[in-house]
Amino acid sequence: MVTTDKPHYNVIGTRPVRPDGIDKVTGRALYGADISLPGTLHAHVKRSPHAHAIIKKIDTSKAEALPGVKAVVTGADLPTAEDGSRADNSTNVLAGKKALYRGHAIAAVAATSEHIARQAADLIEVEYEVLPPVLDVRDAMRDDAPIIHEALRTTSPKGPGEKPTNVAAHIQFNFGDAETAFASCDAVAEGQFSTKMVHQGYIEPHASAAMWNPDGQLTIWTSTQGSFPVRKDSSDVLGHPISKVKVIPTEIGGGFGGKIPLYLEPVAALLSRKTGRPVKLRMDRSDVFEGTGPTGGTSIKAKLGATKDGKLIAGYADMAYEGGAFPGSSVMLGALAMFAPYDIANVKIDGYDVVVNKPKNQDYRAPGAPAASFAIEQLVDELAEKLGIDPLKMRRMNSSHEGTRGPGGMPFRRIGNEECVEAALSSAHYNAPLEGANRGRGVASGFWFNVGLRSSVNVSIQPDGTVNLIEGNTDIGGTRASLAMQLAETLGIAYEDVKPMVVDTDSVGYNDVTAGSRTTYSTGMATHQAGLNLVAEMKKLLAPKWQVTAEEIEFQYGTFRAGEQSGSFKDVANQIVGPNGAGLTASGSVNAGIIVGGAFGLHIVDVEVDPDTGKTTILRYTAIQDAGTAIHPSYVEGQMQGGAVQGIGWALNEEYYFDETGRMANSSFLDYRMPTTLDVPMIDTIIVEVPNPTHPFGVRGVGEVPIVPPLAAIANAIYRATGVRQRQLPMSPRRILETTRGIE
Amino acid sequence: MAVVRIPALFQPLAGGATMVRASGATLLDVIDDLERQHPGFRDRLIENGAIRSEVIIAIGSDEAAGLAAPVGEEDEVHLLPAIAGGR
Amino acid sequence: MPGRTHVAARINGEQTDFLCEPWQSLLEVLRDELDLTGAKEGCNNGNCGGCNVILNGALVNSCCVLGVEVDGAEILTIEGVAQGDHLHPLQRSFLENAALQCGICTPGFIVAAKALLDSEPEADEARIRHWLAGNLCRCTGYDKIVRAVLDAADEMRRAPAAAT
Amino acid sequence: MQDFGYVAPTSLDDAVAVLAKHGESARVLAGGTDIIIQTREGRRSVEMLVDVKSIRETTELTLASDGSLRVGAAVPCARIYSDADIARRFPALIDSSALIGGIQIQSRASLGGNLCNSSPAADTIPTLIALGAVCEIAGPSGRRTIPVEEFCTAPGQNVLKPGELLVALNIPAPAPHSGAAFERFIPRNEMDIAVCNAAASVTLSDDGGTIKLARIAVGAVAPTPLFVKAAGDALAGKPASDSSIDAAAQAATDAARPITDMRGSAGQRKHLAGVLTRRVINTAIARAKGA
Repeated sequence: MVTTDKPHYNVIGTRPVRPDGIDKVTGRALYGADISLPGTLHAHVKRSPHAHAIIKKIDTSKAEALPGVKAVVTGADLPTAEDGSRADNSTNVLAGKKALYRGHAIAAVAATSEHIARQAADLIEVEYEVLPPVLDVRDAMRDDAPIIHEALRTTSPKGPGEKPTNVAAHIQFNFGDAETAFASCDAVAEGQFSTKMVHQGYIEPHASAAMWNPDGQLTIWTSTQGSFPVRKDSSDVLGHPISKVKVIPTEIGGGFGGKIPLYLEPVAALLSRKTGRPVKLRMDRSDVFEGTGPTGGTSIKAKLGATKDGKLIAGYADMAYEGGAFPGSSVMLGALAMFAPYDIANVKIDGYDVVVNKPKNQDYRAPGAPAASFAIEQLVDELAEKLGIDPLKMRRMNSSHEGTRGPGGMPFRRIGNEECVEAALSSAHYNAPLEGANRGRGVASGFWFNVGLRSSVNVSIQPDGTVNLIEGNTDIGGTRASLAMQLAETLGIAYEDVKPMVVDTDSVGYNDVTAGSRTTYSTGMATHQAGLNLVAEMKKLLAPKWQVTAEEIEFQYGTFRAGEQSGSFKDVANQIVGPNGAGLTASGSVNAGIIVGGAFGLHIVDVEVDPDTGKTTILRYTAIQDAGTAIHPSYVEGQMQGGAVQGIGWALNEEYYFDETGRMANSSFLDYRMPTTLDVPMIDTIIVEVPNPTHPFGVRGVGEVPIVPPLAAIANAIYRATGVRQRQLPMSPRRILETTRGIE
Repeated sequence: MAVVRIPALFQPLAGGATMVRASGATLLDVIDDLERQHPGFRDRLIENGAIRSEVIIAIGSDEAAGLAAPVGEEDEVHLLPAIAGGR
Repeated sequence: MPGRTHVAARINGEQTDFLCEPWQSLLEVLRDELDLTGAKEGCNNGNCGGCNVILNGALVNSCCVLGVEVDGAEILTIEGVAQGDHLHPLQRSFLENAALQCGICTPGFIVAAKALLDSEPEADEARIRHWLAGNLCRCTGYDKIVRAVLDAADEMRRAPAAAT
Repeated sequence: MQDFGYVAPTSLDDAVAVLAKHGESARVLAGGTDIIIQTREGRRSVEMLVDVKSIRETTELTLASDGSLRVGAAVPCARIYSDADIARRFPALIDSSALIGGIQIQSRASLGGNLCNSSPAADTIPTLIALGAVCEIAGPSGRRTIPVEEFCTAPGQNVLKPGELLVALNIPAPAPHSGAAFERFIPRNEMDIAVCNAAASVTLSDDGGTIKLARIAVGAVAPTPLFVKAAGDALAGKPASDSSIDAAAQAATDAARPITDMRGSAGQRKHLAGVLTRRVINTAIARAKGA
């Protein structure tokens, strides 16, 4: 660990066992599909076999006639606006007039068993008028492309466009004068890059249950990254008052952004309303691939220029990102993140949000940034090579730092980008020689925002002086532990004396999603605030007992003190809420804003490429990252290692492989090739700690940065091994044989 | 007088300018001054008495918590389109 | 079509009788009929290992076994790995090494690793990686999982009794 | 999952009777790692699954005193590669059976099942062809045998008639100074279907200088696994040199008539047929010399 200016902590920085650990190693923890309610009906969704088709007629009569079938719903069961339209997330949950991608939900059946529900779904007859699909982002931008949404017009700085189009938005960023700056560059690198649609690949398929009571109270059990957004979105889609919707989050088996939106919840709710019974809905793996939100493919033309001494002075990018079947690609984020690791005075970006006949784009870990990084980090490498500069020294020379204009023009506060580059330069890995034929070493930097948003927690003292922490962010990777540790630190008590609990939407104040690298950061702030509020309340109750004023009582490292009198947190807790005392609860709520600084990482990778087969083997991998303050270093390392390996999968083998009709040919874990234990080495980590000035403990979000650098780091390493630059993902053996030997 | 940096999205409103000087002690005052110079800004930035959800406004390095946020004479005010993830 | 079949098996050391349809997988039987939801469905076609159980001493994907096939069999699921309140060394090691994030793959990994260490207590990193290649984890990048299995193997070699 | 019945006969005669009764709608269940999944996903239409794991002849694994090996059609891969004697005598069989799926699959999946599933990319079939294995089939009209290379007829299809089942595979004893090897190419290092695979067996002259006989097979490059006789002929009677091996590899490449799909391109597969053939011949020769 590389650390700067870190205060002394007792709990923060230790590695305790997570509170929910026992349930998860014994099989007792209940995930989405494990929820079972008395009298439950089981449902199944019928999905479109066509990527683009008008739905002319849906005949559910045969399905309804099957014994055991209790209800069938279609998009017609969802409320519409006055003009008959529905919002995108409603139309995505159950199709309207058109099926917009293969796998688009068309109808759903509830029956006494899933077996019957599946048979009934097969009996639903749908009459389609099949339309030509548009599957490639640049094809979709052409004037003669099939139009997916007749009403769609391009929003742009010039105002809305006039013609129907698949380009939902044209965004622009412009700092300095890129055109003039390029003219004065001594070296320019440019290229056209593309990435394919990829899936988050969480191992738990989506699963939800719903119970709609006759009084209108709707309860939803679901595996989600955000129970409060599910409540809001379900309320919107169903046209049902938000106060009548309660969401109970189950344990969640991975999300990476993919479990933010609604898919099954309102469908289960409609079926429950029709039948008066609880209804459970779950996806199988092919449903997950075809019917949820992966992240869209991209096409990026990029250009980067430097002076002869290596100073980057001009950048340009034309970025087209797929939104899938609806507007909403990650192009804005990609554009904001692309140049963030560098201090470049002149940058121009054109970005396009483009609809295609593929599943609706969803966030996937640092959404938008990996594709942008794949382009820019290769160009940095090319310039370094052209100018004869070590690629890390090139980065050190150009690193963004405090005061550099960051994404969107705001100057960065204190960041740890330069420290990451320094840590890489002095790492054992970078200083070890790489020998042997067909081998190469690559590096790449990466940036991601810290998203703040809203969080709210309650804390209450128990009679034995322990503290319960009530929170609303589902724990996807150890946040019960990271929040409990921050509360223990705030209160000066042992980690074991804090009991964190994730509760439903009726039982705690509003919390935004567990996403955007925000939970340990933002909910951590709310937890810290709740701890301070609790101490203040304790002082008030203690003051009369000590015959002092509350202001005279000091609290530090778990001890209350006023003059000669002192007491530990537990002693005071016992006096206040002990046998004759009252209960005591405090809360903390924050709105930490949307963009709150950011975090950087740098990865180093050694590869070997088999020249006969084109297969790349990862020999050694080191991930370096500024975590601000690492609350629980093991889980920080875990995020870095997991992100790196997801990135390795994206770089080498993962892709949605579509046929010309828009059918995903590889919708299984057999052919959607995520890395296995045998595909990766141990992932070494170096945690850099440059405390975040906006957080009481200096926390930066750590979850997303580590998926940004791997794509370009591996591309740069493959270049060093083969002499051929890689412009397209995945860099599969097939692709490597094509680019290195012309075998197609 | 604070400097308001105008992103491409809003440049048409400001006659193509990339920055505009505007005065005011609070963010609301600054936006009002911006509106006087370039009508249309207020509606694009404010809704129901609060910063619109689709924009982020930062003063210096920090996101403004609300319209009452103080703005110093030397401050830079940044108008940013809010992060549009795929929701 | 034929009706439900009576099947008798020893599951986690207990004689267990159940009725199942011929088309129900062992995974469905465990989860839906016997309330043993520790085995998880990640893919339902033998490619993720989330549903791993030990069937007559052999590691299998319970999604690729029919319920009717296990008559007379001995089955160990994740629910049978701990002895009462005494965790198996693998379970402790997963906790101490932070070898889980979301935890959905954890039961499958622990069952698979137990099957390995029961027969090959000397397994090294290469052998562990080979053995666990049928178990997918998307959160950890496998580093801490492999370390957890190595640590548990070490502990079990030093104190074999702890593993029973 | 579609509705189907299940029966577990305890004799070959009973199995043949029930298979004959149900005709095309019956399928044999051995390890189930293909048929259960295909039935669940609607890729095979099945009304009756006939579990053959209670039948003696399909579950026996016998290394005869003459060195030949009889593998019951339902014997799981793990049982084959766990047998030290078999591993020593038939290393190519271990190459194949130790890389089908993960450990969890190998506990159940069988050579017989892999053959009857008749995938062009099956990982045990090229090895069985190279080793000269023969299928033992039982049916309503008695027993018959057929060389493995004649078993598959199209993707997912084979010579079994309604009522017939594969009982066992008989692999002849390896000749003196012989060796065999199998290799496949997959994008990951485990858990994938072969983009291309190849197997070779070679028998050397007593002094090891000349290749007396060779059998080469390649997979995933045609509708069925291919026995490439021309590749073996290119080696027979030649010294084990780069030029003879190149000629054999070229013969394998020439025989390949692959398609492009999500698992690989036609050009990639044709190229790999040559690469892998060269590699397995080299390994087979090394094993022959070591034996």
